[in-house]
Amino acid sequence: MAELTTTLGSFVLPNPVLTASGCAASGQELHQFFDVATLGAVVTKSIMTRPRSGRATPRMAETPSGMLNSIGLQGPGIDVFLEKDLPWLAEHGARVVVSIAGGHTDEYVALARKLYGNPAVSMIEVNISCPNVESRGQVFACDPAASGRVIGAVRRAADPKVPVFAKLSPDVTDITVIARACAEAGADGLSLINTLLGMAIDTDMMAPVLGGVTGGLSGPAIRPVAVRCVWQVHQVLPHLPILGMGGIRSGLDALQFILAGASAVSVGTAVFGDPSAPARVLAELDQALDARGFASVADAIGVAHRSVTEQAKEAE
Amino acid sequence: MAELTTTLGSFVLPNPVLTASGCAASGQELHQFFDVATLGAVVTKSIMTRPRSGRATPRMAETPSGMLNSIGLQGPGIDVFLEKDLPWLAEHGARVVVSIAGGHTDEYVALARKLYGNPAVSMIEVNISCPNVESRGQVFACDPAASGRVIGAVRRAADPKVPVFAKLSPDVTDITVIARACAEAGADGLSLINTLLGMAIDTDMMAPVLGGVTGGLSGPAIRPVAVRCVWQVHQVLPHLPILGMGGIRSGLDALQFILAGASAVSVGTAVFGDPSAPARVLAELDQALDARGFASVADAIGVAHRSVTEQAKEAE
Amino acid sequence: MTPVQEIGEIFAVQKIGEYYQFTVVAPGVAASFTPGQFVAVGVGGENTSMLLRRAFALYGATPTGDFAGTIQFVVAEHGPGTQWLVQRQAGDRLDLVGPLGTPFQLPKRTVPAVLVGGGYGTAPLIPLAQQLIEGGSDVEFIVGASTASRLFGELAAKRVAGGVTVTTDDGTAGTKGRVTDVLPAAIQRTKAHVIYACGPMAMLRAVGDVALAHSVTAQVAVEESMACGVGVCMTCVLPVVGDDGSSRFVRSCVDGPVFDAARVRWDDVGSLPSDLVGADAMGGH
Amino acid sequence: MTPVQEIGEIFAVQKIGEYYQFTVVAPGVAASFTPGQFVAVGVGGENTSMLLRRAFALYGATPTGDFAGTIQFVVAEHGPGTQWLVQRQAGDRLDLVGPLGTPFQLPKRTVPAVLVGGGYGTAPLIPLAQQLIEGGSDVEFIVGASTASRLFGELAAKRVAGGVTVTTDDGTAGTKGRVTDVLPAAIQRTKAHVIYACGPMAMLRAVGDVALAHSVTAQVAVEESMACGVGVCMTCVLPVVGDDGSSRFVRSCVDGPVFDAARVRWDDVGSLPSDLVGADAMGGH
Ligand SMILES: Cc1cc2nc3c(=O)[nH]c(=O)nc-3n(C[C@H](O)[C@H](O)[C@H](O)COP(=O)(O)OP(=O)(O)OC[C@H]3O[C@@H](n4cnc5c(N)ncnc54)[C@H](O)[C@@H]3O)c2cc1C
Ligand SMILES: Cc1cc2nc3c(=O)[nH]c(=O)nc-3n(C[C@H](O)[C@H](O)[C@H](O)COP(=O)(O)OP(=O)(O)OC[C@H]3O[C@@H](n4cnc5c(N)ncnc54)[C@H](O)[C@@H]3O)c2cc1C
Ligand SMILES: Cc1cc2nc3c(=O)[nH]c(=O)nc-3n(C[C@H](O)[C@H](O)[C@H](O)COP(=O)(O)O)c2cc1C
Ligand SMILES: Cc1cc2nc3c(=O)[nH]c(=O)nc-3n(C[C@H](O)[C@H](O)[C@H](O)COP(=O)(O)O)c2cc1C
Ligand code: FES
Ligand code: FES
Repeated sequence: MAELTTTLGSFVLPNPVLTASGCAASGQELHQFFDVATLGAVVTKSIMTRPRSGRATPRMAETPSGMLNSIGLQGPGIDVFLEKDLPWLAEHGARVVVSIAGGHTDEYVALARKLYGNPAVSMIEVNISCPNVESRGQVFACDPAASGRVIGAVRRAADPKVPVFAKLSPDVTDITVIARACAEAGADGLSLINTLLGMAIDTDMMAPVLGGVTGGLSGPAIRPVAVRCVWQVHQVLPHLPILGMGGIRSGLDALQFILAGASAVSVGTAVFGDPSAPARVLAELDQALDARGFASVADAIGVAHRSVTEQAKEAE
Repeated sequence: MAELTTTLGSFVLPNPVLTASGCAASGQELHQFFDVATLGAVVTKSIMTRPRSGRATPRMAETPSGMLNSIGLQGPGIDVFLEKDLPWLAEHGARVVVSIAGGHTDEYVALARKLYGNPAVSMIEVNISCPNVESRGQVFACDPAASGRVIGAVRRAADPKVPVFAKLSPDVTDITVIARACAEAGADGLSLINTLLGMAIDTDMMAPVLGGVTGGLSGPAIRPVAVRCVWQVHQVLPHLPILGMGGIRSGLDALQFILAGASAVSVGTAVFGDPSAPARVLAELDQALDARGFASVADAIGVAHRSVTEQAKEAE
Repeated sequence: MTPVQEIGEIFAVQKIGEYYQFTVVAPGVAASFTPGQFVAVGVGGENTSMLLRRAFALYGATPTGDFAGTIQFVVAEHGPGTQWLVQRQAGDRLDLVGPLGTPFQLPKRTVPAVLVGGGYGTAPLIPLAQQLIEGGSDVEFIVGASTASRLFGELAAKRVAGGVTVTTDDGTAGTKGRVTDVLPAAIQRTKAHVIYACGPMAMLRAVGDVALAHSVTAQVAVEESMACGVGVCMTCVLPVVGDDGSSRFVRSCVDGPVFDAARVRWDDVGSLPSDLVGADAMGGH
Repeated sequence: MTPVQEIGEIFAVQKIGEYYQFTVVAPGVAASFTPGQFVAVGVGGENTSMLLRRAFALYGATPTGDFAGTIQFVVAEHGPGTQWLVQRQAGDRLDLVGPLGTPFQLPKRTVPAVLVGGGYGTAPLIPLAQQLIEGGSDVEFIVGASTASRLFGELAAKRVAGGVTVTTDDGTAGTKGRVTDVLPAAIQRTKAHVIYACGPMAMLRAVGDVALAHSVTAQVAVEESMACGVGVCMTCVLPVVGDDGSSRFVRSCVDGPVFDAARVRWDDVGSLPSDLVGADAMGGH
């Protein structure tokens, strides 16, 4: 029985399987299929300062082993979230990672302040895959300076007891540059990865399928990109905790991320096909660790890097 | 019967379906399954100045609706290519797009010179998804300046009668920036897209599956990313011809690329599952164009942009 | 009424016109079914490239008696997922989640009702009719389709309720025309206080208009493309007017698929009306 | 001997120990088969997430007579692709490409031969034995596996050739030990000039060493992970010494799967030896 306890900065989790932001709402619906308190934590849909309508439909397109979404961060806003969703999660004994999003640095700061001192908040995940209103809508996560600014500001504004993770986009030339910028700005860890920008065209309507024209690609299709991002970042920042995600559907998928350097994983799109996927992935991962003789999750983190380092040594 | 003739710069093709570089060798093997002369053109495996061994095995890993490869551009070198492969293609009536690759700008130039005036060469595709030896191995296609330098140099060195296409990598923050740099450097068109950088970890060996550690992700899994790249580039450079590729397996897949702005398409990974895929895709595309009442391929290029432009107009 | 996830064995697949009627042993889903709800079915089998479930309105469920614990739903061949599904046979297993969604609301007092089904949309109206009739309401059916082979449930409707009017756009069966051509007469004839409808969006909208014109309420079961079917992804939204008079994008998988037609902003489906709650915050994105 | 692509109907699937023997109606593949070649089978069906074919050595092909136009191959359950395959039944259709690869080379003159099969690796050696015997060569078999249930083709081997020695690592059948423990004696006994082998890479290598020690040639059929199977992708390469004495990565799908064991650089499989032709050019990448 491997020890499943893991940590994301100062946040100690009973096990390394979480939901993914935007793929579990605020836990209530999935609680019909499994007890959300049994997960490492619930990661909430990215919340913003004000209510948001989200984008026009259609908002999704199924693609080979993946899907595109253009939800546009529909949500009730932080006040309703604090009043309704967060208390429900606390009552049901779930650990909560609150995902926050904004269009200006000060929006992120305002959100961090609202969460300050709230005992129900175990960690903040900063979704910086949002257009930066201040710079012609360029996505924060695509610019090291903008990423660093937001993360630094959130880290300063947030409760010091609560780890702040930056959630990065894979749509960059070198993700390690963004990772370094966030680390230097004070990020306690990184969530890797958000969706890839993609699109599909309806060959009958001869127009883009999505109301938002482009959308975010997720699911097993992107897993190789996600594992690569975790691998690259862990290689340059081996001591920075990583919450890995991207196409995880099974315990062995999750193990790939842990071996690549993730301390915990989020299960996202898989939930849509199997509402109890996070609980199942946890059970499968537990088995897989035992079968490989790992005494703990910690022992497995980043292990796949050893083989390569050794080969490199031999080559010398 | 839609008119299938299309053009890539000054290169006139009888139809818009080509093979993809590295997925059809130099045509001989696929000729066992269909007549390579019936395709728009055969795009050859990227050729370099000298023979190359390629990387250590394992060189591939199957992933959900995709695959990873780390071949490492194994090939006999340009001289053997000119002596053996190119004549074979010419004898069999195939139009040939020669893909060239290098580690220095002058390698690319040397290759362009070797192809100068060769009647068997209809077009040059410059694979700039290669590490630039002169800048610590950063991939040319990830840097607008380096991309522009290579493309400019090849354009100047190459036979003026032969169009030079730059093949771009999707692993960049903004592909339109690289596209513009290549266009300004004199590229006659763009090939979109090369593989995405990915990796897989063997959960039994607890090490990367690929000998090259990371590899290129291809197949239907990446199609939404490829369509998005074609869409974005066609939007900013509507008059620059695009050879679209990435996960094309059917005629309707190909049509997505054409509606997004591609003048022709390459069929790559699909060949591994179905060696006659390019011929099948062509037949299916022909039907699909007819079913939609297109008089010609040209009429379909970029059509999906109209709907969006119109909506934008209405919004005003 | 909480949904369950279970593997159900196919008891029978019958071809009816252009449709396939599935009877599946799924006691968990059958246990808490109410008319208007749907079931989400996994498609493609192991190692499939299709990640998402397909939604089908429940045609019936038999918690007890013979066929105990079976559910019925009706499948029209559409794309790869339904093509895979209609190739299944008795004995095969299906991955099911259900029952899902908000069912049809029964009238407080027993009042006459007209049930309007378009194509396979008649399916969920059959168990509803039984429920209404057991409750003492008079029920009349209008069953329509583009053509005869796309009609569904005419006989079943006749069996539960007496009055059934059939329409087809091409006149290959019943009255030539649309369900809404015969709906006004039916409302007057039956003195209906409520209309229940399921079918294509355009039909539901037209039914809503007729209902409005006759100042009767219309409960319609919509079809929006769904990724999760359980309320977590926000893909399936429609612009709907709330009790507070302001409009929001609401999830048709949990707040629907049944809506009060008068509350749905049909004109704005597929767009982002600027007066929607939170539309002002969309500037940046 | 050019390969064809055809849809073949499964005639029979028989479970033999841990293996599944497939007989498939595939006249095109059967027509030009030579022992040592393989067939590439599409797995997963429509809308599968598995893009690549799976390779299986041809156990036999019957171009004429009864069972005309059928091929046989033997499948061991391994991962998702073979798991899908072994669930197929008679009447199901398979997407096939074959025959593929360079077959076993027959000796110029008729000389005694020892055929060494490991696990399902015995399969391609059966039709080879028939061919050799028809050619007048004496043939003796060594059939090995880790354990009895993983043995294949012992009876078939007995039927074609007289002498069959069985070995299992755990002694559950035949001599306890490896095929290479009994190979030297067999070479001496039969005065073999050539050894043909198919099985796990480690076994092929060991067989090659024994052959070298007895200065006889060994033709071995290797198994390298393959993406295309037809020679276009370069995933399936092995470091092999060429006639010019220099080594290259060669494609096991077209230049193999059968190689002269003495030419394969077993030590360097899975690495990039610096003396390989073109290894010097790998610096940058
Ligand atoms: C609440 C509800 C009830 C339904 N009841 C029935 C029924 O009783 N009988 C029946 O035949 N069909 C019904 N449908 C429609 C059915 O779900 C779709 O026809 C089916 O999902 C199409 O899948 P496909 O793979 O064949 O087509 P594709 O077009 O390839 O599907 C691609 C994606 O789009 C989605 N999609 C496509 N068309 C629809 C649609 N019309 N509605 C929702 N999602 C769609 C699919 O779920 C899938 O995710 C219902 C849909 C909903 C939302
Ligand atoms: C020339 C040749 C002949 C073969 N003959 C036989 C045979 O007669 N009987 C038999 O049972 N098996 C044979 N194999 C091995 C068989 O191809 C693999 O077991 C099978 O591809 C595994 O697929 P999978 O999806 O079950 O496993 P997975 O491991 O999930 O396959 C994943 C990927 O790796 C590749 N792969 C995995 N293992 C192997 C392997 N050992 N060799 C090559 N590719 C592999 C698969 O093709 C697939 O692309 C042969 C292989 C080759 C190359
Ligand atoms: C429908 C949907 C909505 C999402 N919403 C958010 C979000 O609000 N905030 C966020 O940081 N990521 C969001 N994501 C991204 C996921 O959290 C996750 O990073 C990504 O989907 C990759 O993981 P997966 O393949 O397991 O889904 C969303 C993904 C999907 C599919
Ligand atoms: C095995 C393999 C080898 C490839 N070799 C090359 C190459 O030599 N040069 C090149 O420009 N692209 C190469 N590519 C990329 C393809 O040409 C193509 O851009 C990419 O695979 C996306 O298309 P697809 O999904 O249809 O394969 C290779 C791809 C694969 C799978
Ligand atoms: S389909 Fe996911 S919320 Fe309705
Ligand atoms: S498997 Fe593609 S070249 Fe051998």
